[in-house]
Amino acid sequence: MTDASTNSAPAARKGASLHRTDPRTRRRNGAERRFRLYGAAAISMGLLFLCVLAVSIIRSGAPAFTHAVVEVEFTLSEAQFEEAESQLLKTAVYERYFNAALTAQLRDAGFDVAFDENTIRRIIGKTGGTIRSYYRADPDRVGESVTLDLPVSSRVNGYIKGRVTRENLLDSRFLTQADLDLVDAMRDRGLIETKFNWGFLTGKDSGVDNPGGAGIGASVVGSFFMMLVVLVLSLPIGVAASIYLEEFAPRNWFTDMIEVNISNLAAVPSIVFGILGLAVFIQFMHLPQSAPLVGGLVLTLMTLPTIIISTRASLKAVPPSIRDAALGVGASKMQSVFHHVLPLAMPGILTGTIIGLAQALGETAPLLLIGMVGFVARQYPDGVVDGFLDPNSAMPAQIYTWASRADPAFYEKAWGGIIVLLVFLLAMNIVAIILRRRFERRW
Amino acid sequence: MPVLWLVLIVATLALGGFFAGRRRALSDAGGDHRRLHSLPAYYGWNAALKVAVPAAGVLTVWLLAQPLVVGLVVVGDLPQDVVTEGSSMDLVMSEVRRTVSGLEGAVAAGVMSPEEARSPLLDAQRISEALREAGQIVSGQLPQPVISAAQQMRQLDNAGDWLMSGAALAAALAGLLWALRETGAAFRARNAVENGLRAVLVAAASLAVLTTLGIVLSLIFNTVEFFRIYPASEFFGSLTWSPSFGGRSELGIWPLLWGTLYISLIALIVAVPIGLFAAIYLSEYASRRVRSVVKPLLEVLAGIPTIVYGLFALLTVGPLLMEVFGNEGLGWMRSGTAVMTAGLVMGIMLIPFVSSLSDDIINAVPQSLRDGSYGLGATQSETIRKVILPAALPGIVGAILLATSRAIGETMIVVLGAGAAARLSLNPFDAMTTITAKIVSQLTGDADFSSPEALVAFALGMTLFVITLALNIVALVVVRKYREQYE
Amino acid sequence: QTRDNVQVAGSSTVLPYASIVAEAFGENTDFPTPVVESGGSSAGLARFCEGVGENTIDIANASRAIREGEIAACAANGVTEIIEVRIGYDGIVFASRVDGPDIDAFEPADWYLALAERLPLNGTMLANPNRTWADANPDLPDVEIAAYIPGTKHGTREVFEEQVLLAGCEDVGALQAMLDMGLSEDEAEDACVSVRTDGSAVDIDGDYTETLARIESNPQGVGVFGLSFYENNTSTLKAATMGGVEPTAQTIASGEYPVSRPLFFYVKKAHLGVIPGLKEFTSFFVADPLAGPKGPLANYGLVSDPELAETQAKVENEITLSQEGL
Amino acid sequence: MKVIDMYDAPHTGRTVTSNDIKISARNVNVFYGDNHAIKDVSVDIEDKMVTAFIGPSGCGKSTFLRCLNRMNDTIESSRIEGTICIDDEDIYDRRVDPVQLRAKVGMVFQKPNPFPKSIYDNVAYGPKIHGMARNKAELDEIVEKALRRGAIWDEVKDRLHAPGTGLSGGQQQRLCIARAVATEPEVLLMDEPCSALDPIATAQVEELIDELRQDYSVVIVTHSMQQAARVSQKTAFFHLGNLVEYGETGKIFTNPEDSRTEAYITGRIG
Amino acid sequence: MKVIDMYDAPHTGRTVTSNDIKISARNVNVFYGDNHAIKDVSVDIEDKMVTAFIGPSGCGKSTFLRCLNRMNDTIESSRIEGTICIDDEDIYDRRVDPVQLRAKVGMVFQKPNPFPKSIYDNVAYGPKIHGMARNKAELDEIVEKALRRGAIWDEVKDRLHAPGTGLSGGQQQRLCIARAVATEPEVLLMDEPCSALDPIATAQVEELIDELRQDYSVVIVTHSMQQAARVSQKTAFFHLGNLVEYGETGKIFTNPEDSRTEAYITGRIG
Ligand SMILES: Nc1ncnc2c1ncn2[C@@H]1O[C@H](COP(=O)(O)OP(=O)(O)OP(=O)(O)O)[C@@H](O)[C@H]1O
Ligand SMILES: Nc1ncnc2c1ncn2[C@@H]1O[C@H](COP(=O)(O)OP(=O)(O)OP(=O)(O)O)[C@@H](O)[C@H]1O
Ligand SMILES: [Mg+2]
Ligand SMILES: [Mg+2]
Ligand SMILES: O=P([O-])([O-])[O-]
Repeated sequence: MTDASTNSAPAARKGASLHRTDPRTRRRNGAERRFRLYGAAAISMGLLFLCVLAVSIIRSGAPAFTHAVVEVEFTLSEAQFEEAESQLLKTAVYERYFNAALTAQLRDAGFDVAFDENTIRRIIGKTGGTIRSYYRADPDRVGESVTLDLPVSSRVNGYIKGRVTRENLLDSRFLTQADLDLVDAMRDRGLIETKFNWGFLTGKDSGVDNPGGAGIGASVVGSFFMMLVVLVLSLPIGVAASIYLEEFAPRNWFTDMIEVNISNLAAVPSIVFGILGLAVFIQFMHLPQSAPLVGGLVLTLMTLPTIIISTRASLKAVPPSIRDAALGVGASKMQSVFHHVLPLAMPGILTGTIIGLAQALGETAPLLLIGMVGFVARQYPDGVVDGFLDPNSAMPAQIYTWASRADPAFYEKAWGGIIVLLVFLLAMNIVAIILRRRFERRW
Repeated sequence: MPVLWLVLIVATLALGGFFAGRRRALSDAGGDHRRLHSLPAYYGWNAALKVAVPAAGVLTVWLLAQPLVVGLVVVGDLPQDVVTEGSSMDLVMSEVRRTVSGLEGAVAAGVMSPEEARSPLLDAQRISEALREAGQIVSGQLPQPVISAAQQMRQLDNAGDWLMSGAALAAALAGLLWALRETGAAFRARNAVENGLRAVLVAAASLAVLTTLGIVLSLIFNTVEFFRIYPASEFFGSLTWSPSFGGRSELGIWPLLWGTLYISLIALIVAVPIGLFAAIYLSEYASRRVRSVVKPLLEVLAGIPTIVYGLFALLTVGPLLMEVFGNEGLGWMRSGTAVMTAGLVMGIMLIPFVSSLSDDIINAVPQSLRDGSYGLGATQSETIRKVILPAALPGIVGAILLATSRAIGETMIVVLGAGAAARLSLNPFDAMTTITAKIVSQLTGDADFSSPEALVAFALGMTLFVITLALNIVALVVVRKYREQYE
Repeated sequence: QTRDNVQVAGSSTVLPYASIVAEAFGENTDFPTPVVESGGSSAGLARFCEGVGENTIDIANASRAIREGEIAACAANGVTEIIEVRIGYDGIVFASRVDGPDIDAFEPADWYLALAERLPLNGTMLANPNRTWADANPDLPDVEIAAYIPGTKHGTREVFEEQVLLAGCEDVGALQAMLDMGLSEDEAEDACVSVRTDGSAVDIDGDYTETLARIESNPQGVGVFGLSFYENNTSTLKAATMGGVEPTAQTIASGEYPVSRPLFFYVKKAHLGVIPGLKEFTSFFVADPLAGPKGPLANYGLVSDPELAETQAKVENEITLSQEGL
Repeated sequence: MKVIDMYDAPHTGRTVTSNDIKISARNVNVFYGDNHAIKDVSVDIEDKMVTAFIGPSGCGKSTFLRCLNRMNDTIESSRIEGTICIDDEDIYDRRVDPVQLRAKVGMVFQKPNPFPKSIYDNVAYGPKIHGMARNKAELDEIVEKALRRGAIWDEVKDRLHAPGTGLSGGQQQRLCIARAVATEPEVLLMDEPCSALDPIATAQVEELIDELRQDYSVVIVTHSMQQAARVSQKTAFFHLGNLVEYGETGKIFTNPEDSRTEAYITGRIG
Repeated sequence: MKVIDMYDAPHTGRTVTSNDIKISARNVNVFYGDNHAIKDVSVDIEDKMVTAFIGPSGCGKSTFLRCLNRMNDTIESSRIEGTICIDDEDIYDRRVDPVQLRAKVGMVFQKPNPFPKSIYDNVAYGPKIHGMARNKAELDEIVEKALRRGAIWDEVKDRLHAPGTGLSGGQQQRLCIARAVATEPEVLLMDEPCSALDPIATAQVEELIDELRQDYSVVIVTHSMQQAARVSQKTAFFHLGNLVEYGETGKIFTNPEDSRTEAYITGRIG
């Protein structure tokens, strides 16, 4: 309030034209415009950050969705099968057979590039596991001539995608400059082609020396079961707890204590929830290790405060007159809450759920302690119960492990995994977002 | 009877109870539900609950107790010498249990007749054979006592299962009878059901207390252990944090605490204004269409895994800041990882925590308050600042508290963005680290797990817990003081 | 529900190798793929020592040998029989960006002179005045010191302190100088390994990918890596020699290259024969086709143990730590 | 009509002729924090009669009214002392279920507060939770009847599914009246039900009140002496939290005992 | 008497005496979605006079009143056609700043809506944003004066810092009146300002209106014919969204032209 404007202001206003804004109003409108601008700027800033992040995620992650494969005709004789199965490391033997077959095939094709079996070994990825399971799945295939699509090694894959170039490649036991000649020749003949990598979407984790075989699918399933637990437990429990505290609990030091406690739980580092989960669920309750059920329980505890805090805030925001109106016609407290207050508080509850689940979905640290981070490459669960109880990983854990692996090919996988995670997140939230729009109203 | 079946039967009974209770109440009122105390459905629910809750209780208790009881009986009958040196009864018992499930599998697969499975002549040879045939996993040679114990356990389990089914069904039926007997036109079914519901609400609220208790308990022992081997005066008094494997560590909390506060502060300085202004814009200025698109988009920021933010800090923001504040620029910054880097990036992550929830709360402020203010010739921004925000204060404080909590609990961004240096400095362009980051790193580190370097993680966790508790009490008091209850 | 898989936890350094073996174990046997958790040697051992039983892990990976205190803690919880299995060695290499300045030949002394917090100069301890590598060793290029070293949580840091800093400290005679100045042995050793905090040395609490990222954003940086990590990233990194020896599997196995450490895993004997596949997995891990010099582990960068055969025998006979001690 | 005890636990042995005194309040004191809003009020409200509460703004009429169906329970700072009996049962007894009490004692609030739902749902809500309708058709009928009694049917019959909050002030007030009568309470508390109504609507509501009186008791707060005189048989005059005078409406308006009452009705104190 | 330009661009030759017509509405139509709430209403409201809007509940009085200071802008579903000029300036003109308009044309709403702030802050809010006080003392003075004019000073002078929402219905209404007068608008729109007030308070507010009339224009919506007759000089009768009749208050009440007006004031249509 400046002196110039005081006291004289109303007098000056008196009878002034509405079509000409007086100086004070102009100043206030300036403030208004600025305020509005801040709002717009804040939003643009948020969206800008989102865009930058999205672009960098997509740019780094998109290559994970394709891979280069070699198509090879291959016959495994009965004797070879027996021989391989008698070994300790059977897969290595299959791999050798396959590489030999490919070498022969390439020799027949008459390439004018010099190569040997070692070259082939470096070009082709780890294939033994795939081949063995192919034949084990249907032993009749032994002896038949089959055509297999097998991925090339991670570095050749990188070369084809442009991540590895002849300039930055130094000869190593993983790949040499000379090998690339053969790769180029094979590409010219169409023997190597780039395909959509379904295996990435459906597969499970692989050993660190086999980036080509790594897939996010199994951990998507793990995350799915975990989020199911989180959603089914944290939303009802969170809402129920909030309703009790906000609508029913007497106001005393004890409920104050609960209130403070809940907010405080939100500030507990997530890894501490992991410590708790390990102690309570695994060591005390003997639930299985590395299981999505336990992960879900731990994340539920972590998500609860978020949901409770937002639910309470939105319950508080419902005007008391609504409650009075309901009580006045003879509704019980419970009825007034469930019929009137809760629907009006729904947008905030759903927001809490969206944010809480988003946080839970992306959380790694607590999973570290209950054994879901690391190498958990299990088959898909056989059923719903196994889905909860069988060891599995989760998307963020998978991404985290990939990101720390030495082979740069895994780096790309990690970003690809992040894309999958974000798609999962959006899919998970879409229902809540639509519901929230439905419930929004002004009164 | 498999548990699933039992559950299904109880569920059916509950459903039946629902209709029976309803019917009975209605018939007692002569078919005119206006003469009932409560809505007919409440009588149904009352009956359903009285069927389901006792049965579920019996079932849960039984399911928890039976393995214990059976285990005790079997253990009691086992000869002492089956537990070999270095092993434990626990392991023997898990072997017994595995054998039991193996036998079940073998019988189910038809490789072994039920009689044979019970036969005292059954030996390890035959079991391994049968199990292998049934496609079960076999490990080693089973000692004879284990096999007998397994057979005994099967029998007990079997008997127990039947008893359990009986007990659960009896409980369900008793509940049903009880409910039907009390059902009558004047019976206060709504009150009964609501009391049940209220118990559920209380239980849900107590879970938070239990969690807190659990956290305190899971931290306290190791914290005490830590203070036993490392002086508390040093922990709270020393200004240096330098753990070392040689056992000459200095583990002062202050640099970490300072880093935590500093980074959180910067994150909040970024997130709160942006988030709040975004919320205001969304709820007060933006059209419904814009709002319904932008809000979920901003929420994606909360869902991006923190490792992405960490890398973003390390690879993008850090170098960017270096260009301005680094040696080539103002010369305040020595490396890309700094409090500023981590704070900025964390702030971005926290935007939706502030914006989304605040938006909902602001939106819930009654229109009549806005009208009142506009009617006095206030501009929209004056209305927002002076009327709406104060009215929405509890929710906004809640949102900010949530963001603060998240900032304090964040690790990945700190590790990648702020560096790992524990240092007390005022320069926001210095590398620092936080309590949480150190909890994680000491917990997953390589120091001997019973050494102070590892145990300090628990003490740090406990201290942080106490500090945030104080913070929350302050917040509660502030909200109480400034809350403006509308209507 | 009874557990049917082997549960492993521990060192993040051993994790890559364990993952290779676990994957192969799943592919080559009918047992389910073991679960290998990450989380650090200490955390792994802590869980290992929580007791015996299904709800505890069977194997702990460690990038260092188990300590006395830990053995005692284990025993207190009933974990008395522990089989120690050494799977090979991890070389520690010093590398910089392939297109960066030629910082490619170190002596331990260079690191000591570059990173020590304070140096004994003219009879007193003075803050380290060296700003560039050339200050530490005139043979090195004149670029500012920017060293990314493992943080204090990492076992590698311990190895680095003992085998590089302390060795360097002795080599240049600083240790002796300090003792002459009247410092006790402990104090002197402390001074040898305490690292400057003025920003020339940056602790990395994350993993090697983080170190790599830092070096990518600072071309003059020098980082500390595991051999296998380095070998997988030779297109970005070039390793320096240490004491004139190039870090390779051969030089490390032969002991020529001075900086390396053994990797272990620990098996709970009580679980053998009880947890399906545990015994098989243990033998599988150390079998020649895997851990041998031609196996996938060596191919990935593990320096295979010249005494692998003894380890195999130990696993076969389930020799525990206490029996070894006898 | 329901014949149920209000007490949670059934009790026996006491029968009361409910025809005389419906509500009896004894030494009621109400505090809002430190503010002593109702001071030692004792009053007997008769059945099948209309009782009017009059008094200057802020004297405690609404407060006392809200005590009668325990709506004051919802105001955190408020505290009540004394006893209030309805049909000789203490409504502040531990055993009383306030829900049932409120179903029996309906209320129209001073500020119209429709639910942010459709007009239909606003009215149907009470009957629904009290199970007053067997089916949709019956419910429709109840709603229509209530809206008619609330003198608002004609205005809203074409927009039953429009939100109740989109009505004009007077329409909202009548909607709230309709909502309250829809549940057929035995006692109806009306806090200035006609404050926003035009004379015709007022007359219709007064007619309703008269009609309700045949079966129920009605307590009405009003600022209009004329209205009090027109509709009520008994009148209570409140002043600064005290019940100054209570008696036959005719007597109060023609021959008040207390000087303050006289001053008020002749327009000298406010 | 003021002589003002109507437009931004300087022009000459035309001067308007603002003493006659303060507000002139021409062919105003208002829609709420499909609901045609105001139908082609044209009316001239004179300066320094009190104009009363009467009409049955739901006929559009509040709606029309809200058009006069563009409060209808805040209702999403509403749409307005036609022109409304204040001092010969079209208030729906692009150049008009609704904020300035509302400062000039104050409003008391039908439902009292105090801010959830202290009583003092409720009243001080307007003067503060308009910069009407140089310092705290002046502000205190303004607040006290406004509360006195709102006839509520005595009741709240001891609890100025208690929340405004903790007042009784009638007190809230007077608080809102005080809040509106505190900003000294040129035109004051009052939507049933006395609906919850007792006769004395009503008389005090009517006195205030009379006092305000000396300098400003007042438009008041009321359901009380007596009140309209007492305070207003001009009366407009609305019915079903139409402005049926507008003229001297005396004439309207004694000798209405339209049969509907007559029916209404004699209590036959509602
Ligand atoms: N926000 C709204 N949305 C839709 N319709 C509305 C809205 N507000 C009012 N109406 C309708 O517009 C018509 C005029 O309403 P208005 O509030 O102007 O009546 P009124 O004359 O003020 O009546 P009262 O004396 O009852 O306050 C009514 O039919 C009403 O239902
Ligand atoms: N929620 C509340 N908190 C604090 N004081 C209150 C509250 N409600 C009412 N009061 C105070 O209690 C006294 C009585 O209020 P009450 O609402 O009963 O008055 P009333 O007779 O209904 O007046 P009106 O005719 O204006 O509605 C008043 O002084 C009022 O300020
Ligand atoms: Mg009142
Ligand atoms: Mg109106
Ligand atoms: O994870 P590490 O224990 O090997 O550092």
